[in-house]
Amino acid sequence: MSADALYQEIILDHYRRPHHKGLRAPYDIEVHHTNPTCGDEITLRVRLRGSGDETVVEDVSYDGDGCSISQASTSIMADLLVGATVAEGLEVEAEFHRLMLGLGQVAPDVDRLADAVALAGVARYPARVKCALLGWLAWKDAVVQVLGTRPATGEPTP
Amino acid sequence: MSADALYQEIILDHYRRPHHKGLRAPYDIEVHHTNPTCGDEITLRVRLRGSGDETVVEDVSYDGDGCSISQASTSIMADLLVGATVAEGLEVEAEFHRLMLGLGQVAPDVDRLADAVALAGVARYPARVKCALLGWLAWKDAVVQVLGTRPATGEPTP
Amino acid sequence: MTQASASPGTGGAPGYDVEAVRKDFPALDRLVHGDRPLVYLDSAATSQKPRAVLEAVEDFYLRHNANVHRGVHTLAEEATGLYEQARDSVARFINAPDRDTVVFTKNSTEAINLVAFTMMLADPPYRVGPGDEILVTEMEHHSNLVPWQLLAQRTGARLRWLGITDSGRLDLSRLDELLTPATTIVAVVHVSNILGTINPVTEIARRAHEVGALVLVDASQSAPHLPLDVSTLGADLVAFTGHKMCAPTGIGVLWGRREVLEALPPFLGGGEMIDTVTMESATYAALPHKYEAGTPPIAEAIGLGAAVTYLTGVGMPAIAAHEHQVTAYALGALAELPGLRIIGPSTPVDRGSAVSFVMDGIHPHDVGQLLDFAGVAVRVGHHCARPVCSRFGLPSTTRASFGLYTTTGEVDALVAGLRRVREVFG
Amino acid sequence: MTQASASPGTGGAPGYDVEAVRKDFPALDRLVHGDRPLVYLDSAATSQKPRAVLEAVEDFYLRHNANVHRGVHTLAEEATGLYEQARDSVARFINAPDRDTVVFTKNSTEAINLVAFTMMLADPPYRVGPGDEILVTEMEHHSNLVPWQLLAQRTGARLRWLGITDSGRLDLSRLDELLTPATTIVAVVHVSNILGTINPVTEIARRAHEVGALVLVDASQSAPHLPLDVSTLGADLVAFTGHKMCAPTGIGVLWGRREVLEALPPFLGGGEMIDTVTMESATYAALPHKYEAGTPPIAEAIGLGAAVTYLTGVGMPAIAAHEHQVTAYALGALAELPGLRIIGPSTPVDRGSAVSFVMDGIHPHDVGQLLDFAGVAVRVGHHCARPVCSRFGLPSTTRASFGLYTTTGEVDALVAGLRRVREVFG
Ligand SMILES: Cc1ncc(COP(=O)(O)O)c(C=O)c1O
Ligand SMILES: Cc1ncc(COP(=O)(O)O)c(C=O)c1O
Repeated sequence: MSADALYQEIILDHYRRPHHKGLRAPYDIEVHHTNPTCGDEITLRVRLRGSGDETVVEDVSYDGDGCSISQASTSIMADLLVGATVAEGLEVEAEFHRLMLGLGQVAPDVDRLADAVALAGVARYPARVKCALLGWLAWKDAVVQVLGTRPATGEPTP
Repeated sequence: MSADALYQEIILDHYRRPHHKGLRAPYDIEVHHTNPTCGDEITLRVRLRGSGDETVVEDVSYDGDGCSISQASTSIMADLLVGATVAEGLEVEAEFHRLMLGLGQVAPDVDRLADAVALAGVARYPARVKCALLGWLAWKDAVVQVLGTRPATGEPTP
Repeated sequence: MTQASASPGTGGAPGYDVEAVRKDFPALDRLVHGDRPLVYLDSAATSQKPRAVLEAVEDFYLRHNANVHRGVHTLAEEATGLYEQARDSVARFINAPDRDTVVFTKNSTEAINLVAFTMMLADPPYRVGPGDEILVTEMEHHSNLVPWQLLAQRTGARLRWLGITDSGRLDLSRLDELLTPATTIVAVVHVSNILGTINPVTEIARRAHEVGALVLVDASQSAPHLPLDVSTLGADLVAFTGHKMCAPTGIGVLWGRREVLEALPPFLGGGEMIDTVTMESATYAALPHKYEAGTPPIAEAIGLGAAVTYLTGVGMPAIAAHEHQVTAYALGALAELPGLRIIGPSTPVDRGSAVSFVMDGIHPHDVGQLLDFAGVAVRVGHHCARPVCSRFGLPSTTRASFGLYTTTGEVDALVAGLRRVREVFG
Repeated sequence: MTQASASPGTGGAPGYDVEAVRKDFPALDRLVHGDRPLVYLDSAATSQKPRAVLEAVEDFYLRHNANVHRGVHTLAEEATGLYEQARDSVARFINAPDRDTVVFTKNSTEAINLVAFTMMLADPPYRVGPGDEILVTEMEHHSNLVPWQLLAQRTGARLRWLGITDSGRLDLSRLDELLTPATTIVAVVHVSNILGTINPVTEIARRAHEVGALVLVDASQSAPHLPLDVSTLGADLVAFTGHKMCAPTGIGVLWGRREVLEALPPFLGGGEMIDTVTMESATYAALPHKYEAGTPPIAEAIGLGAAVTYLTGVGMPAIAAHEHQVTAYALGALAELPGLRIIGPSTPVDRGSAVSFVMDGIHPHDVGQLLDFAGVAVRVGHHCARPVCSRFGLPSTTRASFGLYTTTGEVDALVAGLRRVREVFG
């Protein structure tokens, strides 16, 4: 594996010009995750719309510190989440997680992961996998928390 | 080194028929020493006669448990001590100790050590050195204790 | 590595090719006292090492040596991978349901002390304090006795123990009386290193759990010799040590149920065991790192991984069967020597492969020394189980102990050596 | 083994033949990412091992492997002899007046925890209790910080610390204020693993002794790099770790003044550390065995003995001079890179061979990863000294660290790699 294969142009682009970055209001839930071994951190806000199966991610905003992999991964994730249903958002998280833990042996689902496919190479670097997952774990946590605090049948966000 | 060189006939003789063995009274001092790693133990009694530089070992009696090396070594020691002055007894102890710690590189003083020369081979077996020394350390300890309790100018033993 | 093949070995269990196994252990070719082939009957003290283990360690140092965790460079990733794979191998070897419950220590002794210290510092219900009771047995190795004595002294708890019968078995008749609601922990040896007895630890654990006690099993002498399955053993905590099971020195294992290891507080503080640190305080890493402060014995863990892989390749059931047969053969042969008394079970039933004995009128030191001149390496002394010697009124014993590479021919050499000892000492 | 010869080396100190030294370290020939020669700049995490050490360990396992102490058979005598000779070698290496004050542990971390735990359990004056104070510094590795935090929490003592100046030195201005009659122990790092600072430990010890405190020096990063003389250092206790000084993993050392080690109570309980044992209680062995419970890391200690013999052969003053020169060269070359900031002393005065830095706008993970692709192995993160990172407002740094085998050519490779990192990340 070479530097270029890990640091694909698409990753560097997201890192240099992250999408959806910056914290915005209103939001339904804010979570804060850290990666104590490398000091990386993220604050993630999620704004939902609709209810039940129809719940859609209206906005994802975030701020934080981290390496190019974690920053690009979060930026790519935000692109994938905004406009998707929560269910779709969880599915893509599951798919991405599977890819990251596959030690480079798992073929990515290109349709579903879109730009996130560029991160496939990270799976071969166990020490970097947690960088790539930082934002995604925050997302999953946010969903668990917000669905825990909102009735499952779902009143619309006030 | 062979078994015969370590277990010389003279050692086996002392082991089978130890000299001066058994505890006798009267005595000036009794000491008890153990070798915790192998469970060996000895009780040693010393009876002195005379005073000052003239103090002579009148009797050495002992009882205990131990391997052939420790038993034979004590028997040989008793032979050397009985009738000697305390000063001579300490000298022979020093000489024997030097031999034992010499890792087989030290030539024994045959005149002074007499039968104890048969134990020279033990010095090559660090784990057995403490067996050979058990009785001797008890002797040295006994002298230190008894000279500590008797005036240095030396009243004769009552 | 050697798979047990179908060709007949020298004695031992049918189908077990002990000569092929022996070829994997270069140290067995050693000569002592000039020209005497080494007859190594001291495996209970430490085992010899197969080439596969030495090669795994050497390969690590020659190609992958780096500190583990947190590195992004190639060697650090490789070292981390090898170290954590070793944990996976050990988890499989003991059938641990959860690899994160396998904690690497430096030996059994540290593993046991880890539990004793953390129980001193724990919250209830695991905290040991005044009025609590600790139950051990008279058969323990000092490493599973002294930590509990110290714990009792340091906390005001009371140390109690199960005795030993004349035939060298645990005396379970007082078990119900000794197990009380005050019992916080029962620490018991699986296979005695001095008597050879295999103890009914599953039954003891069942009854200990009825009174709510934790159960620690010292598997130092079982892991190398018998199939060990922590998922059915019944213990909450299991300790064993690498150097007795074909691995390097400097590595041991504490396995524990996740719930217990999570509830106990950290032991040693330092690098690797933390989550985040400020000057005032720290939070602690998840299992297993919580208990692995500092740079771990990396090469040694990798060696242990290779060792359990090797043992699994030969087959633990096959090893157990082979050793059983060698032990039975030895018990039979020793019984015929006049003036020799076995200390411990004299039949091969529920019995490991350590055989202690005394010879009338001949001190164990002399027995051991004369055997050594004949090339036969046995251990003499109290074998770090002095209370067992005291129980039998002995200062010490001679112990022959066998391993996967021991042959009945070596037992014959022992017996011949003992005959010669008798000749010399009459 | 290589003696430093008079032929010119690649950079470094005059007369030091670094290429000859490198030939002793087979791992340095490794290629990574296909065809990239390894440039190993991570010696502060762990050193590579010279062939002499690997051979000493292998020779032990192939020819002398047995458990130590108490054996009368040939291998046991040989193993014991080799193990105790290793202690002699280490005693000579640190100029310890008394070989029995050299205690083998599994690493520095255990050595430091041994002191922290035994001070919790000691009698006065060494006992740490409520109201007592423990003085550390903000520059400590977690292994010399967390044990003292835990000791403070467990005993009610108060943890205090010396800060760090902007230039990466210990701020001694408050030393007199922080040292009080309540100070029971001062624990201070000799050479910082993250900043590279060499601390004035002799002066600190002198002042600590005036208030009656014990002084522990964490010499993990000095023992491998500088002549270390415990007889003049001023410390009461010194900890260091084998794997950073050319020895195997799994071995460390606690040296202590006899009086202190004798006064502190036992730590781990078990085999080898006892004198005699009954079921109720035990008496303890004399130093050093009192602190060496269980089967020690035998092969690892023998490896450490070979390592210090190797280092002495090359010459610690020559190694220190060589590393000083490489460090000076690196500080100069790094200073020329735009947007790179050294964290720690920027001149080679009173400075060890670890150099931490950050690059504007580029995360250390990315720096480390891209360097790795170029074959350059550096460490990134908080280097187990998170409070130092916090002090400088950083989540992490990149650290290049040098050893006796590092060349200025390798520093050039680092600098070239960093230029390429800047190209990629702009
Ligand atoms: C300054 C310092 N102290 C302590 C340690 C801990 O050493 P070990 O992890 O070998 O216990 C290290 C290295 O990790 C260190 O650099
Ligand atoms: C039954 C038993 N428990 C514990 C130990 C201690 O093992 P280690 O010395 O490797 O810590 C031993 C062996 O020495 C043993 O035989």
